[in-house]
Amino acid sequence: MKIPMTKLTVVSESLLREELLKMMRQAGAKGFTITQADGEGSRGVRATEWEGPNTRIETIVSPSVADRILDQLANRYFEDYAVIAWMSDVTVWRAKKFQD
Amino acid sequence: MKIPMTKLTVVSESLLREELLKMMRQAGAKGFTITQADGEGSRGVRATEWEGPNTRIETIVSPSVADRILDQLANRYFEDYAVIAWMSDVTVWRAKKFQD
Amino acid sequence: MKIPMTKLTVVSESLLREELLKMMRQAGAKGFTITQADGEGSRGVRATEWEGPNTRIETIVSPSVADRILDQLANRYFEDYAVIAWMSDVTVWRAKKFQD
Amino acid sequence: MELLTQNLISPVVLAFVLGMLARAVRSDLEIPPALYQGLSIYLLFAIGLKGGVALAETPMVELAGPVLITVVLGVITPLSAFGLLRWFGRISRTDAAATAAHYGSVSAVTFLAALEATKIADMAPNGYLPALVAVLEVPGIIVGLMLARQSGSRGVKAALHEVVVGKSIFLLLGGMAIGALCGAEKMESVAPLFVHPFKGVLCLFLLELGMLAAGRLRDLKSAGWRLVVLGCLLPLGHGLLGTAAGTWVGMSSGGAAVFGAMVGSASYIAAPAAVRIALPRASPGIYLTLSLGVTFPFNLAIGVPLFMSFAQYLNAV
Amino acid sequence: MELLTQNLISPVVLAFVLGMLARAVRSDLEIPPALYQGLSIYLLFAIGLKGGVALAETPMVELAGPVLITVVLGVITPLSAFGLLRWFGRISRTDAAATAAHYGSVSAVTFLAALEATKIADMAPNGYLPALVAVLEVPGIIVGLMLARQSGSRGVKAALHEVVVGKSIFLLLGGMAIGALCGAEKMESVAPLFVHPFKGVLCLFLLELGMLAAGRLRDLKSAGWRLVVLGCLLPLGHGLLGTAAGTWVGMSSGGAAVFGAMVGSASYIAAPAAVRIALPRASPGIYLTLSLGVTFPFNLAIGVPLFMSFAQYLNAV
Amino acid sequence: MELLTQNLISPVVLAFVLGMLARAVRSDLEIPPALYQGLSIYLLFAIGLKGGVALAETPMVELAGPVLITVVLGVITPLSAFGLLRWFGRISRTDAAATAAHYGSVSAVTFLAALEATKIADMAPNGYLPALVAVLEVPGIIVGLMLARQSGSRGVKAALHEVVVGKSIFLLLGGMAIGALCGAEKMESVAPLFVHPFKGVLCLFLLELGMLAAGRLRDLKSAGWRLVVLGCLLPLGHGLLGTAAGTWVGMSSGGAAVFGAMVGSASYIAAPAAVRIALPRASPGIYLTLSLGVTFPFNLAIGVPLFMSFAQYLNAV
Ligand SMILES: Nc1ncnc2c1ncn2[C@@H]1O[C@H](COP(=O)(O)O)[C@@H](O)[C@H]1O
Ligand SMILES: Nc1ncnc2c1ncn2[C@@H]1O[C@H](COP(=O)(O)O)[C@@H](O)[C@H]1O
Ligand SMILES: Nc1ncnc2c1ncn2[C@@H]1O[C@H](COP(=O)(O)O)[C@@H](O)[C@H]1O
Ligand code: NA
Ligand code: NA
Ligand code: NA
Repeated sequence: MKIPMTKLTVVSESLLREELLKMMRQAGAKGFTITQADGEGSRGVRATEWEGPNTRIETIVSPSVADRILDQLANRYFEDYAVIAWMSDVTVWRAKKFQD
Repeated sequence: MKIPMTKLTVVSESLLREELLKMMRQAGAKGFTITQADGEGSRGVRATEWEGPNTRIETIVSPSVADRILDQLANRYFEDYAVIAWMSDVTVWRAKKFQD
Repeated sequence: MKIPMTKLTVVSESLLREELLKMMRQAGAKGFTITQADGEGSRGVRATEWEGPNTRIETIVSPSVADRILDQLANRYFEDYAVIAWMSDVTVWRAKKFQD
Repeated sequence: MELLTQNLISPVVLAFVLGMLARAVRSDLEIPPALYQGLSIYLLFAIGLKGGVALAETPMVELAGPVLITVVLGVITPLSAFGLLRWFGRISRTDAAATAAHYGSVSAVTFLAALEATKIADMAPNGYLPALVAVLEVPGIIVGLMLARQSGSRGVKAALHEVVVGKSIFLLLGGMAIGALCGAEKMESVAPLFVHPFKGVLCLFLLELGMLAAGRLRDLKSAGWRLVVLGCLLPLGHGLLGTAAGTWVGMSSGGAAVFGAMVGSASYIAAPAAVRIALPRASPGIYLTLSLGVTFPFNLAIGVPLFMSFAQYLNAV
Repeated sequence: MELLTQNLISPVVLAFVLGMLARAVRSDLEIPPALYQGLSIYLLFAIGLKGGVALAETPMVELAGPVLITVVLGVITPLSAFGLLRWFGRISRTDAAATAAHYGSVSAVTFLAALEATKIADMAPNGYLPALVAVLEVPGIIVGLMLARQSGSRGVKAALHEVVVGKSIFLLLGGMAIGALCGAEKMESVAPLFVHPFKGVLCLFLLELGMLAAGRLRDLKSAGWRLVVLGCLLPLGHGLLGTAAGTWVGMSSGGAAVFGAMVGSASYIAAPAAVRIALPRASPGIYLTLSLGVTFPFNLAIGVPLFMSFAQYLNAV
Repeated sequence: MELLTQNLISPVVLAFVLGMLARAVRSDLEIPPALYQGLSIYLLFAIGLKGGVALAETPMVELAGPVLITVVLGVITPLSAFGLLRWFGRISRTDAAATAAHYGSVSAVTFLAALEATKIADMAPNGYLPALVAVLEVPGIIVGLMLARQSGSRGVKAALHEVVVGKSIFLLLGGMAIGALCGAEKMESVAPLFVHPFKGVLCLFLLELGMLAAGRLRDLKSAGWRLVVLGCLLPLGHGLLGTAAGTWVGMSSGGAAVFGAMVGSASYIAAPAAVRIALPRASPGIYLTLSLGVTFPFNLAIGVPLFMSFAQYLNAV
């Protein structure tokens, strides 16, 4: 049962970790894989620079959930915080895990 | 020499790390990139929760090797363990590295 | 404003981290997400083995920048160092961030 | 009673409480995994070193009784745990066997906490006890896994390898070997790292353990009151039995109390890893919650002082 | 003058300089984040434990004055900082408010460095000071955020939660509670970890802080000379005020000097996290650069010895 | 002979053996990288601090001879290593040059182990030795790289920058500067962290080093017996030469033994990083295996006690 899904990757300053996870859960994401990451981007400075690195969140979702999450990111985070996101096509098994 | 290949990502409880790597090697994978990850999914609890986080394994393989690994995952791990896997298309150079 | 871009992932022995980042910046990359990774590949030994793990660099760039970086990698690093790279298609928002 | 208060108001116990509190108030306090692993490497290696020095000074013949009784208790306790978990706890065979493996094995941190408590109360425990921790770690897990009657291909053998060369036992035994070979005099040069700051490190470790235990408490409701009761009764029964057996084979009253705490404790490092490999269908929500969320705090707060009183009583009789 | 040299040529200050040098010569020296977090957990918890023991021995009535004056200064200093940053510093309301929150709050490391400096100079500081660090951490941030006049939905409340159960205050208060409950005697067993190596750990921490501060210095140019001047004047003014107020409410001269350093210091742990949540549009390039890149080294090198001399002078008058 | 046994049965050496054993039995023991980096930062900084204090007390004129002989040996040893590796070892010019750079440089941990061994045997080494470690680290690498005759664009210069501001030398020199500036009295306050637990930390570090060396041993077979023989002969020859030279310039017998161990040792931190940058085609499978897998254990077990006996003999003559 190979099923095409969408993988959304969000990289943000680590301060936002809990907040972003909560938002994504509400938007319908069922699971996350989270890694610590260093980063370099258009904003040099991090308020939490020494609290540790960026947070990189991957979540496999349906395209509609991905869109919902992106809307939220665009409305509430992109402008003020160091957050970026990208989306790619993946194939998964056990698709029931990822359904919303 | 750009060549299309398959990238398989497997995220599992870290207890399985060596076992999964061995299985993938036998299935024909020639290399791995491994990161530590936290995770959240349908199973809340990890037996190894405090032994450290999940393991996230990426391997670039030919589609047939990817299928072989996925078969093994589905037969031996998906039901009992906290394991998920996804597959995506990538383009690589130096393709001889990845051939089986 | 969803825009298709290219994600280039480079995994290398960590000794090369600063050098590779510099090269990519010169080639036009505007940002990076960097994680520590363990690895296994065709070369068993790392000179920096115990200095810590591999470095995994992700950068979202335009296809032309990706090609420029890959040319550099192929010319200067692939033969002598433990470096691999792969490329995949992604969709991003806020595309001005990634333009060269 | 005074023992109880004295035990509760100690840096080690209070650090555990503080860790639980951190989770309760949703503090962002976190011990980085690398640090946490470092603390546990330190504790196991240090206790091994110290035990090794003591062991080298213990005549072989004095060890026979304690080692034998440890193996016997390592076989009995998972059986009694299994019976009660099936009959009173009403859980499946697999879950009961998995949990029994935990109660048959031993929690190194409970051992350490008991050790400190007896020292504060001036009840010198026997020096060879760390060796018994290593001995007690294994049989309970074997018996537990056998109770599951699922000796599949990857079963007991893989799990045992996991335990025996697993880092806890390896560091404990390795430290003991080094301590025994070097002897007291040569170990003095490393005492400023491995002996003096020991209790402080234990504090930090319990801070983290408190946070983990608090996480487990969330699962208590789904575990049900029957299991919670067992999580208190099992360490009580096993612990008193262990204290009596320890006294019987000639341990000092401090030693018997610590031995009781060991027998009464449930593993939450070695056993969970082994059980997860061998019995993947057993629910960590049951065995981890009971061992880390119920039995560990029970022993820390009530078990240890109780076993100390009981050992003193037995000794006075 | 002699105090100044004596203060500058100390392991703690030189470690900070070495850290800055590491960045200047582009050394690949790096303190792993896990280690760094471990050091800061250690420092805050240790200072809490010690403060708690002292607190338990301080009569309540002796505390009233110092606590009250701390709250008052915690309200005054962000206001004066805000005024100067707007008028002389010429930055936007949001940036000024964000920065004011930092100057209203307190830097735990400056506190520790001052503590060590007074000890070396044999000016025993009052034991209850760590409690005042916890008290001082909060009001400045509240006032600062209110100055921004942006009490949006996620504003002040979320930020306050961030501060109050944030790990720094949590460990400080938690350590104090444990220290106070256990008392001096019981804490002796953990002294080899939490007391004796303390100053060495502070050294390592300052090594890292030096590297971070050097990173901030790069942004100095874009901050402009007006802000750099304020980064020195604000700690000077607030510090002298704090020293005077401390003397006035009856602190020892060592205590008043440390209190001055606290009041003069600018937070770079608790405040930045809170401000980032509540005022995302304020520029970290301003508030972090000033507090970590200018004010912290200023206090370390010049502020602390100055407040010590001033406290001695006031005491002699 | 007695020296040999006494040296082998020490916590430091046994910890190394335990580390090798961990890999041999496939234990899952692992020192987290962050911790490991922390240990090495600690060791280098601590040895620097201590050396700095001693250095400040050494008259300049007494240093001239030792420094000069260190530079001379730093040039000679890579040449002799290169010659033997080409002629007897039969490896390519690039590989021989890369490996020669390692034997010309110095292993800080071998230095530390030798230091401890002489202290146990009551052979007080000279206080200025840490300074010589820093001096010895550089010339061997330069000579080695020049032997490769590949001064390409990124060659020697980039590699040298790597070495000189690399964290090992930076921490060593930085620590020495702080120690020299502060002097013995002020350093007392940080002694509980940087002096007393030192040997215990060395133990933990060697535990990790044992695991890494065991990993290297796997490559021994492919290296061939000729290289293994050289991995023993080179430290032997260089070490005896170093001991003699040290005695000749007036070091105490303890100092000459430690100096011999330094000269005989092969770098496995600074040199590999530099060589990897400058000579990417040289095989780490050769130079790392020899320096970490053969020469380091050889020196630890046989070299150090031998140099001690030799130094005593020379001194008695
Ligand atoms: N082009 C990019 N490719 C990959 N990661 C990026 C890119 N731009 C930004 N990032 C990541 O997103 C974080 C925030 O970016 P910024 O808001 O531009 O500072 C950075 O720290 C990086 O981790
Ligand atoms: N939808 C998802 N997207 C990304 N990662 C996931 C997802 N679901 C599960 N995971 C990862 O897989 C691990 C095991 O999942 P589970 O078996 O559902 O507990 C989790 O800890 C996550 O790291
Ligand atoms: N097939 C592969 N899939 C994923 N990562 C790989 C693969 N091959 C190599 N790598 C990564 O690239 C690094 C260097 O590879 P190598 O030069 O082959 O030793 C390895 O340590 C891995 O992290
Ligand atoms: Na037990
Ligand atoms: Na302040
Ligand atoms: Na050498």
